[in-house]
Amino acid sequence: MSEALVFYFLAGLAIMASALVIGQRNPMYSVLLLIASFGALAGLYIQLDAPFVAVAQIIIYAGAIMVLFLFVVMLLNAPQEDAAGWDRSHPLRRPGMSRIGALLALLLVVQLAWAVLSMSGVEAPAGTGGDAVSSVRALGRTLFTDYVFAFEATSILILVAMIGAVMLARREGDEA
Amino acid sequence: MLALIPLFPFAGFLVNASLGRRLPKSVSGGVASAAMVAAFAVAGTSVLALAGMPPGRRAVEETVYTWIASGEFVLDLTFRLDPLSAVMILVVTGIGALIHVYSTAYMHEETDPEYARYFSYLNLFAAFMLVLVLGANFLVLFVGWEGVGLCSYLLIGFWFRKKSAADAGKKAFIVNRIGDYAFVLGMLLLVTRFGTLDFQRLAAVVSAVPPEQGVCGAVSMATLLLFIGATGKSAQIPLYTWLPDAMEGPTPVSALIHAATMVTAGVYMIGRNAVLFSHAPETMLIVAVVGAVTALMAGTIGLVQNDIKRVLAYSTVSQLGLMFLAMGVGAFGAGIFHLYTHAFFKALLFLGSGAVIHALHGEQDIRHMGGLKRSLPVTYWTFLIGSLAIAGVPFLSGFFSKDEILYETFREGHLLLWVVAAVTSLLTAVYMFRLVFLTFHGERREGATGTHAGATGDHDGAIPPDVGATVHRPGADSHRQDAGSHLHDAPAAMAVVLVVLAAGSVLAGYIGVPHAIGGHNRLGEWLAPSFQVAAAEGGEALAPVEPVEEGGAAGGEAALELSLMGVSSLIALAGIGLAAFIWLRRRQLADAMASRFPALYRLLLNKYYVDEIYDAAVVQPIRIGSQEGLWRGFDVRVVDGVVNGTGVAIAAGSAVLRRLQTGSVRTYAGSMFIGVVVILGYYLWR
Amino acid sequence: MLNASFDAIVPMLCVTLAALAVMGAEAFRSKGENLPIGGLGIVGLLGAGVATVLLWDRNATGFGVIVADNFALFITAVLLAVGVLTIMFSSPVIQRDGLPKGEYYALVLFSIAGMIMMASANDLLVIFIALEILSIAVYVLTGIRRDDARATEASFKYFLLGAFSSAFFLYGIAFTYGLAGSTRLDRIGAYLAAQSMSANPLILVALGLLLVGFAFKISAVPFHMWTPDAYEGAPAVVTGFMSTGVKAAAFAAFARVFLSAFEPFSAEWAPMVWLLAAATMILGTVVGVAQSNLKRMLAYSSIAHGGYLLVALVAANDIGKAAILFYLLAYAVTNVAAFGVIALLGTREAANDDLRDYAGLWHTHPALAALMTVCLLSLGGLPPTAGFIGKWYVFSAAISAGYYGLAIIGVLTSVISVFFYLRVVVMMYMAERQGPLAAPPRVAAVGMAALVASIAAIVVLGVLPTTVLDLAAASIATIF
Amino acid sequence: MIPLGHYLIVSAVLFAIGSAGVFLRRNLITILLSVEIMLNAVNLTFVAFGRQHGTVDGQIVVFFVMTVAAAEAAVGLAIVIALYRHRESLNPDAFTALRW
Repeated sequence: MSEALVFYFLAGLAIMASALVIGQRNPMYSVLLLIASFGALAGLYIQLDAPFVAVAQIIIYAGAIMVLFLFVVMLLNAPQEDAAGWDRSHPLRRPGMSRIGALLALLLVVQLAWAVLSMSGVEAPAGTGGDAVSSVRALGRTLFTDYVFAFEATSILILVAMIGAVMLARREGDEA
Repeated sequence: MLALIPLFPFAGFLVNASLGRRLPKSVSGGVASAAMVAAFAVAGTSVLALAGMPPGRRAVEETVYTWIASGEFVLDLTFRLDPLSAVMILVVTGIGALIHVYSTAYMHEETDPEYARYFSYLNLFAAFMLVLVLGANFLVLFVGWEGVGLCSYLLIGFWFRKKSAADAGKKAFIVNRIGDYAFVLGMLLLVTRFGTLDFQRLAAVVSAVPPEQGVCGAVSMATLLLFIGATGKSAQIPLYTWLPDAMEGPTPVSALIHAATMVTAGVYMIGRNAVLFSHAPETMLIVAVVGAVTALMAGTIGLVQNDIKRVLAYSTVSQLGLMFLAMGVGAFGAGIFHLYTHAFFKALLFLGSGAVIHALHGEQDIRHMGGLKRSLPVTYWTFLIGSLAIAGVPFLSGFFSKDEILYETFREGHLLLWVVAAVTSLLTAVYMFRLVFLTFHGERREGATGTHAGATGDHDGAIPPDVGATVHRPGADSHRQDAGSHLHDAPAAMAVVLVVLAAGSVLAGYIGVPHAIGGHNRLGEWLAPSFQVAAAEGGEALAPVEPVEEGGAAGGEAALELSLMGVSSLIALAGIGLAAFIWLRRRQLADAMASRFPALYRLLLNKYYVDEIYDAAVVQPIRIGSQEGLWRGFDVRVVDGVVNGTGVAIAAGSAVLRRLQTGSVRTYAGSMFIGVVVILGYYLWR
Repeated sequence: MLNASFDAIVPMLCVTLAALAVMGAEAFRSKGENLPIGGLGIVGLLGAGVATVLLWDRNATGFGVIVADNFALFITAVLLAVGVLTIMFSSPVIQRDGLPKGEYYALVLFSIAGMIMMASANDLLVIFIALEILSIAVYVLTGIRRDDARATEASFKYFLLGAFSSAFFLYGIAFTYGLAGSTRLDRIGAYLAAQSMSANPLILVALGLLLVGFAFKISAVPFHMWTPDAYEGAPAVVTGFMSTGVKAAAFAAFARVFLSAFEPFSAEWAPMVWLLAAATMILGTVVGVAQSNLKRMLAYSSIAHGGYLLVALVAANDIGKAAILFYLLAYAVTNVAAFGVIALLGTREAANDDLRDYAGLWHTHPALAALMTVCLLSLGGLPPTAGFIGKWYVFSAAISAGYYGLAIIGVLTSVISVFFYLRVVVMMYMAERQGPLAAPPRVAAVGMAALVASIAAIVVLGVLPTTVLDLAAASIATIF
Repeated sequence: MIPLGHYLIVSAVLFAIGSAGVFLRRNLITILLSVEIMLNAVNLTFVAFGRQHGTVDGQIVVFFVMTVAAAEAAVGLAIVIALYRHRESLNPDAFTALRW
């Protein structure tokens, strides 16, 4: 019972925080709220017997990536949303359009929920958990056997992202 | 050997396209003409070799290599020389060479690079045209088909600085795309149904099944689609409107592409697939009816045109209609015969008109001509011979071929179509001699009638009849001289070509003199094997070509043919007489004599009165009918409307759809999101 | 075991090593020294090419997630060709625009490595990572001219929508994994084959989401909207690269996923792909008619070409499968060359990519005009060029599979499309320029060499297509 | 025990919120955050399914997704900075030079 309470609390927190992220005009608050959302998600991961993922979620996501966002928000002096340069002349750029977008998102939720609920076995508890899932040893072993190629491939990905970020954000005239 | 025939002009194209800008005119024109002459020589020797083979086995296939081979579908790049393609390559290389020579003089006032550009296009055209007629399967034919279309497009718009020329090029292009669309679909249908595009194999496959009823069968559907393609290329209803506009191109181009060769590609294609078309009787009927109606309609429109080249253009459409009529009634030999003779006299007429335009420095309106007989004797006499030939005056080439079409139509029992064709013959004689009389006879009427400029919309540079806006057309040169005194007849290169073609127009018919007048239809016999299923390889040759007019039953048919021949001779002469009556006698005789003999004048006035009645009762209705009803109403509004409408619809759709691309990334995300929701919705609520 | 494992990844390894070498050379070059860095990249690509040839018919697999079957190798060869041509076109452009040489080539090579990985991946997760490698590299390349606001805007749009679409794609992978318990295509295929009788809605949702991800990368309507903007804003060389390489890689993965793992569900996805194909062909062609910027026009043209490829995918018969490969090759070579011409004609200040800039090009740059003409004729599918053979195959595949509607739309749109290709031809030959064109009077030799090579390829593929067609048919027959 | 379906629904809701954010917000940084929300939603799905299958595969995929997210964030933010240098705005609708 308490497990269910914890789940509903964390899920509610994640959803509320995420909803507020996109309900905010100030990007600084958005970033902070997203960190809260990620924290709640980390809680859900623990509930799902995935402690390592939960830790990584906090360290990498909330810790590293979000700090990067915060840094950029502050670097650009966190401008509030502005209407400057917003050309409303075209019918598709009127504000009503964004509400239709939100409506579509609602439709998407309905669709996904419907698909998920019609799947067999959704009412069953989400797996047995236990050592097979939560063991970091098993995790490491699988990562470096079955997934070793993908793991190596991500190194290229990171390298590309690094070159790209440096290239694009570098000031004009800074020659390497 | 066969591959050399298109390769020569292609080499000429390469030389002129790559080096032409730096070459003097004599070299670039010389190279181009030499390439054509060489191609003609090779074609001639090949055909002679072909003629040496036993009849019924006359076919040379030369596979250059296997073009596409995957799975069971194999397609070779094969050239096939058989009696039909032999006729075609001789026409293309022969007339082509003559027109190249003519062009060296006609285009002489262009700058060097332009001159080279002209000849490179012309050579490229010839190369593609030869690929078209030599191809042994649809795909090779299609290479040529698209290639000649492209060259024609480039040549119509050759004087692109003139807006009307650029527009005409565009129009030709758009109309032909519609035809090509159907053509490709037809080819695709054939290849998926029969697994081959080889003409011979298709014929063999199709001949194994009985002819189809209705138009829903694969063969009927495919042939119908192919025929729609042919109507585009050969300017038949409903896709003919580009051809009159195509006259914006240089006149030799009109002669070569828009009279003698390219526009006959549709006729050739049907002849090439005679077996296929014969198995689709409904398609054949459609071909015949479309041909006949086009012939009649274009003939009536030709009556009221005032631009010398436009008269000839409508005449071409009309003559092509006759060829399609022949094809449609199954008289393939007659159709090709007319194609062949038409190539001579129509090329001659166009080149003659070119000489006139050249002499008059770009004037093309026949109401501003007249009396050119004396100053341009060579042009006049050759033009006259061409006109006599096309009018079907006995013992000139057009007589034999047109007569054969009429006879075959009659014999096949299509009486109504025969009447239409006969009326078309009459119209042909009338409008051609109207042209001759107005251009060469009488007095020079420079600018005489060009007074009451009307508000009638001048569509695409067409000159509305009797609306005398003096449309200025740069021919080789754009300024007109006022006096007709120092007009020069065609320069040597042009004159020689005119004379040669005139000789051809007289003599070309004699290879197809019908049996009825003691001749021997050599062309018909020569061509016949091409319209049948070829003998199985290595097997015995087919039974000798069925001798249609021989044996006992021939006696009655010969009599019929003779009487029909008489009728058509009469029609031709009547037409010329009518033209003389309206445009020669009334003007010259009446006006001149009236002043000298007042008494006679009264008499003539009565005649004139009759004339007026005739004019009011017959000429005016025809004129108004064809001008308002057909030319204005149908030609301009319906067909152009559809063509332009398609263009406008696409452009409008384009303009609307591109507005969706707002530039805002959120619109784009919205579009994606809608896509996602729709796709998921489709899968969930299906 | 380990040796066999490595064989399959040699081509992408070669390219990756070349990229690293390029970075190293750039890092250690002394200031002002001009190293032939592009040559280094070409050496790597050629090495990969040799490896590709040696791997042919060996069906090597690596790490269980990479398969070097003939299908993958064919696409690899196409990608390598695109890479070599791109580098050759780039070298004069980099000099001219002052782009950062080392980073540029490294990104091009890394993204080719990602493309090869994507084409040979046998695992949805690896496909996703490869997709990200190539995408991120291409996002950056799009915006590599930081002084150009339009390029940055293009890069941003492409990036944002790309990230958006990859989230959908990833969600599709998640559902697929949830159902099948694995991301390996063979296991997914086995699971789906067992399920094909009773379609679980979640399977269809997974299918739909994966479709969205692929449809975005091949810019199928309605996921195409980034394409014109990104293609117009990016430097022409990069546009040529991404319009061909990304599309080829995405199509390879698309075909592999949908023709192998999701094959049992072809009755479910075929109608949807049918719709996408029809909409893509129509919109690409119709909107292309109204464009006056050549790059934008070619962007719509490349959308339409994606539609033709989808037609072949829907047809999914033997001809259709071979047609995908042949068409990709023909399209890739042609499009790279067409954008190459645009790139070579630009200057640092003026892109010269408006239709009006091509007026009378025949007079000033006859060779470029002639080469461009061949490209455009091939894009328009006029015989005897590579594009004609490709289209012919696609449409005959559609008809023999009974998709008459698609064939009719396809032929119709390609007939219309010729209109806007020929408009450029007409401009080049039959129009006069107002004012002088600020274009380099002479074109760099290496760029010209690349152009001539690609034109030769276009003509050869059109005139002598049999060998390549056979290769394509053979390479696809063995696996699907 | 919480049923699998609950996690999946939470994930679906988060995913939809993320995708709605792309439309609702007119700030580039918030839009990037929305994409991050979407990726996180997918992560939850992976972990939930992984637990149901009783393997670690789902969790491993999450690590890769995090890497991808980090890479996308780095490049995305770099592009945002570059954009901001051109026009002092973070409004996506301010960047509409390329259109039609």
